[in-house]
Amino acid sequence: MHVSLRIQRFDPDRDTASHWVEYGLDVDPMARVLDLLHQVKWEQDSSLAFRRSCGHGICGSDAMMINGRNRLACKIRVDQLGRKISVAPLPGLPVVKDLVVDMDGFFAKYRSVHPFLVNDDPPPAQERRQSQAQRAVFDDTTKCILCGACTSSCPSFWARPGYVGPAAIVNAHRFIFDSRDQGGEERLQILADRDGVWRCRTIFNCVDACPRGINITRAILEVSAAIVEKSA
Amino acid sequence: MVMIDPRTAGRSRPQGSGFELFVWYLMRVTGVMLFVLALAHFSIMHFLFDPSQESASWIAARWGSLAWRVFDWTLLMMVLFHSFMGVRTVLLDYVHGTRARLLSMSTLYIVALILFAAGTAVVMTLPVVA
Amino acid sequence: MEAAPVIHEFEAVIVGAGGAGLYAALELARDGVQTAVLTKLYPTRSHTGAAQGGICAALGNQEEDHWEWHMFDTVKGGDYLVDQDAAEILAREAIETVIELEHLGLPFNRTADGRIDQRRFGGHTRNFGEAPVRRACYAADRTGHMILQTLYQQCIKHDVRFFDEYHVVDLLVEDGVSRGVVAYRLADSSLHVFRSKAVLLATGGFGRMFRITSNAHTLTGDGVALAYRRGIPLQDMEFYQFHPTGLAGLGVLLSEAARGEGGILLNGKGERFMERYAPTLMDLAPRDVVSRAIYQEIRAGRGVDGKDYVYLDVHHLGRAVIDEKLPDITDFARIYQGVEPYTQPVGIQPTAHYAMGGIPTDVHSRVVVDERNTVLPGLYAAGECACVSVHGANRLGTNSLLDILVFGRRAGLDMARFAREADIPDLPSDPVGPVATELEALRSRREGESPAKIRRELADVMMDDVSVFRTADTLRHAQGVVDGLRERYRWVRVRDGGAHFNQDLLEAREVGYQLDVAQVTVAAALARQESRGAHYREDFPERDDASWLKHSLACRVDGAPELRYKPVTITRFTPKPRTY
Amino acid sequence: MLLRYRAREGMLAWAFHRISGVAIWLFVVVHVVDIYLVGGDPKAYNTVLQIYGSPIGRVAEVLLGAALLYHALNGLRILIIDLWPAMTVYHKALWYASWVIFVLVGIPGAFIILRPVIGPILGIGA
Ligand SMILES: Cc1cc2nc3c(=O)[nH]c(=O)nc-3n(C[C@H](O)[C@H](O)[C@H](O)COP(=O)(O)OP(=O)(O)OC[C@H]3O[C@@H](n4cnc5c(N)ncnc54)[C@H](O)[C@@H]3O)c2cc1C
Ligand code: HEM
Ligand code: SF4
Ligand code: F3S
Ligand code: FES
Repeated sequence: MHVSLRIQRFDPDRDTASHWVEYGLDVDPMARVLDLLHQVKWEQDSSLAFRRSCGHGICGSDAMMINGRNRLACKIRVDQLGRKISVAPLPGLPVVKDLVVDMDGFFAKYRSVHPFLVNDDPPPAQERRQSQAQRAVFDDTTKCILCGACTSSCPSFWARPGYVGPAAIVNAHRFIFDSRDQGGEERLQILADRDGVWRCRTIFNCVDACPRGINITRAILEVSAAIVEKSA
Repeated sequence: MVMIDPRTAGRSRPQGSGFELFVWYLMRVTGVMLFVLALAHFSIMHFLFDPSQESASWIAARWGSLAWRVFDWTLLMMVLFHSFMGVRTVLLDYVHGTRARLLSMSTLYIVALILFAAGTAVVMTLPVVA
Repeated sequence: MEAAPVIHEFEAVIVGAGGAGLYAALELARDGVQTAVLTKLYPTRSHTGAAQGGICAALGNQEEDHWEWHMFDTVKGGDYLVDQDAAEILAREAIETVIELEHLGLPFNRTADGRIDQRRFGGHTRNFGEAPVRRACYAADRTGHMILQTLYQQCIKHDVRFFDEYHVVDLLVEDGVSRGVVAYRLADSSLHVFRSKAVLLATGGFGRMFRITSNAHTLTGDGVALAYRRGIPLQDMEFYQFHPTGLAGLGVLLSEAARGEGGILLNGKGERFMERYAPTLMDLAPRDVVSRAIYQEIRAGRGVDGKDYVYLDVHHLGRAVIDEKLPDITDFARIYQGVEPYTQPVGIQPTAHYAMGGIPTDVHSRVVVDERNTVLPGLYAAGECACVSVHGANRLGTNSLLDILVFGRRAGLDMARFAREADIPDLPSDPVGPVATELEALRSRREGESPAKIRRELADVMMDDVSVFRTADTLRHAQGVVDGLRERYRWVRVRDGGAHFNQDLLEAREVGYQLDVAQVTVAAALARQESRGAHYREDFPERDDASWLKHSLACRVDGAPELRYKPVTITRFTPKPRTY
Repeated sequence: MLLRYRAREGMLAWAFHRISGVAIWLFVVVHVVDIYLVGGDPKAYNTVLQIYGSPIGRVAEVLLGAALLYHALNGLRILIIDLWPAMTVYHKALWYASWVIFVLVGIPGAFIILRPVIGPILGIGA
């Protein structure tokens, strides 16, 4: 099947602004956008830059805006998109080159919510016990691969890049609701910030974009509720 | 070469903000109240009556009842708080730069105060016409 | 590359932020050693995150289990080429390692009484081979993801210094001492020298030299090739594992957990063919056995519609089990094959998966450079790029995650000791000179062949001639092709001459690493005239302990691999025929 | 940016909510001023009421009512989701439901308000 693939390109060594370049390709309908990008890179123009690694939706490298929505290039097929496909870098983040964006700020926000287990009690000789029900509470948010699709799809984030963003909240949620963790209070305080959970306007772009199917908005609201509860 | 320390890049260490929590919470509380008050108000004004039947004296007559004064005043307070805090959110989203922000926020709050005062004045002080 | 290189100084430098690199970094940070982690990808993109099924330890949470049983399975699984001193450490330390992971926050699935849940996995048995045992600890089918995340989180907690998207392009080894590494920063093409007392290579595997593989595009054997180029031999490179269940055509892995939970393999006629190849363990026999069985079915024309794949069927497990225990891998089938595993079988074929061989080390993860196990001071290796060897000729499922953690941690501990005792070494006089010249030559050549083409031809020949079944003929053919590709590689061109995120340049360089690794693999496979574990020679179908119970060491002599051998350490279990 | 990203239900719901919120706010600002006239200048206020009663005024009121109704219903949707985060799963369904109510209430409402204008045209009397 013949598709027209438009890629938004930008080379900081040559360009002052990004521009669209169109490529015609013959592809299998079951091919993924990543395959198309590879076809361009390996057969037409090897200077095309995009991140990717695992090739099956597990490493979070290749989140990008595909036909106007954030998707992983390795997890969306041509038959889901049609004959006209456009690919652009994640919106709202500084573009380094072609489809590569600067993720440092994204990771800095992730770090800011203390995304690690805090438990100062001396560990027991065996595992810490946790019931299946206790574990189920935060199961969903352990799936995050930090691809950035959610945060960069969020209109609140576009408007105020200081917003800590859904991805960081998801990772805070993963610990706040872990029965073994003791750092929840502090995380809640961090997220009660002006740039914290209150910036979320329940827009749900994040949920639509998340390649791991995480119910991000639910996680955010559970954190908001915990903050309200704490201050009540 | 300047190395960015990824630990500190991005945003400064945030402090919890009670004010934002307060606004978030009250937006919801006033929202629920407005659902009743504002819709009731609109229905009364347009469905039970019709603007063509209404006049200044008709309004004034209605305020002969204390209940209506309380109703209208509550509605007014709710709507002013809710809508100004709502617009504050919108402005904070789209107005960047410290100066522009300061300017827009002060204007907003001043207008809000004036309307609070003016509205209260009307509802409270209007003489009752028989 | 015009600008002068940036010089950094650390007590310890870790190359690679997969499970092995991160665990070592965590140990070093806890010990207060100044450490830098260099990684060509953001740490959470490392391929450890792709591991699905589990990590085994004889916790005995579900049924009786002992580390001796685990050690036995490892040795037998590796077809007795395993160094048993290392295997004993692996099986013993497994228990404390998994418990520590839990303490670090890893969200394992739980038993009804709140302990770490365990499931069955290929080759893991009770009482020295009697029946499958529940030994694999897991977090749904994203165990590797959770390990990678947990370790990265802990590294953040302990303020480890990360250099993300720094591509290591050279090792500084002079006069038999490790002195540091040279890295290329993707963002701006600057070269950085990291001078350091101790260097750990944890760069992962190299499955991308095969066409069908479960490995990431970035697994190109960088660390292994760099070590080899700096005079370090590579051990047991002929042993490359093919995992039985890759998605047909793509190679994306469907974990053994699918069979651990009760999934079965069916040929094109709907027969459960493993009954014939491994009557006791059947579908849960070790990977080399199952992969060969699948290939034999396909050769006999019993593939699906006579094609080169068979079926993995999980539908009888029911939706609840599938959704709770195998959500990700069933998703892969839906997305990449358009198949609904609730009701339909999934087409699978063996996929290049895991390198048993690599950079030889001792049990403290120190790199050794010869048959007498002479240590190269300051250089360490752990993870898939290393070879201790705990996997021998064939790795058991779940033993790799264990290996990267046990020996990653040991590397960290020993590096901390070494950093306290040693002085910071001098740098060579022109540390970046050699590699800068190589990179510049590559970058400035605008005419010539595309590296992608060479990579594709390499992947094809490795898949066709050096995979599950090998003969002297196929290997000689592969050798000729690889040599030809190496010659052509000298004239490849890079299109991107820019200074920002020049992936084009680095990918061209990676093809060079792949060619080195492939060359060694083929040479070692050609030399070993027996069948053992994953290395199956149709012209020598029997295991031959009398002449081949030994590790191979390929050294680079005049640009070509030269093979030497060293003995296997045997402590508890003497070699026996391997049946399942 | 808002135009480049292909909106789905949640984003549309939010954009309409925001637009309607600001629109109602503008009206409220005007409305408080005109109410002020009730005491200050009753004559002028009666003129204002006439404007409200005029055909154009009635169309504007329908728009205002639509904005209010949409905002109120979607506000309720947000509140439901806020109070029971599990409802996030049904956020699209809730949005469609709010449109159903919007139409069921809005059409008769608009008819009542516009009756004096469209009544004669349709020949059903004011
Ligand atoms: C699909 C799949 C499923 C698996 N499932 C299991 C399982 O269930 N159980 C099990 O035990 N094992 C499993 N394995 C095997 C196991 O996951 C891997 O062997 C193991 O994760 C390797 O870890 P590592 O730390 O050695 O390397 P990796 O995690 O691969 O990390 C390599 C690191 O090196 C860095 N790097 C590479 N080259 C350079 C360079 N030149 N410069 C700088 N940095 C560099 C990369 O950025 C990366 O951070 C699986 C493997 C695959 C592919
Ligand atoms: C009638 C019942 C009403 C309900 C239930 C309601 C509910 C809400 C809620 C829950 C929000 C918060 C949205 C968020 O945080 O994402 C909100 C925002 C807002 N509301 Fe209302 N509201 C009502 C009436 C009004 C009225 C009458 C006005 C104007 C006078 C108004 C103006 C606004 C504005 C400007 C916002 C901010 C929009 C934004 O942030 O995007 N609302 N409303
Ligand atoms: S929550 Fe989902 S979209 Fe966001 S970073 Fe994690 S995996 Fe990506
Ligand atoms: S898109 Fe943004 S506003 Fe909230 S629901 Fe998602 S974070
Ligand atoms: S390449 Fe890893 S998520 Fe797409």
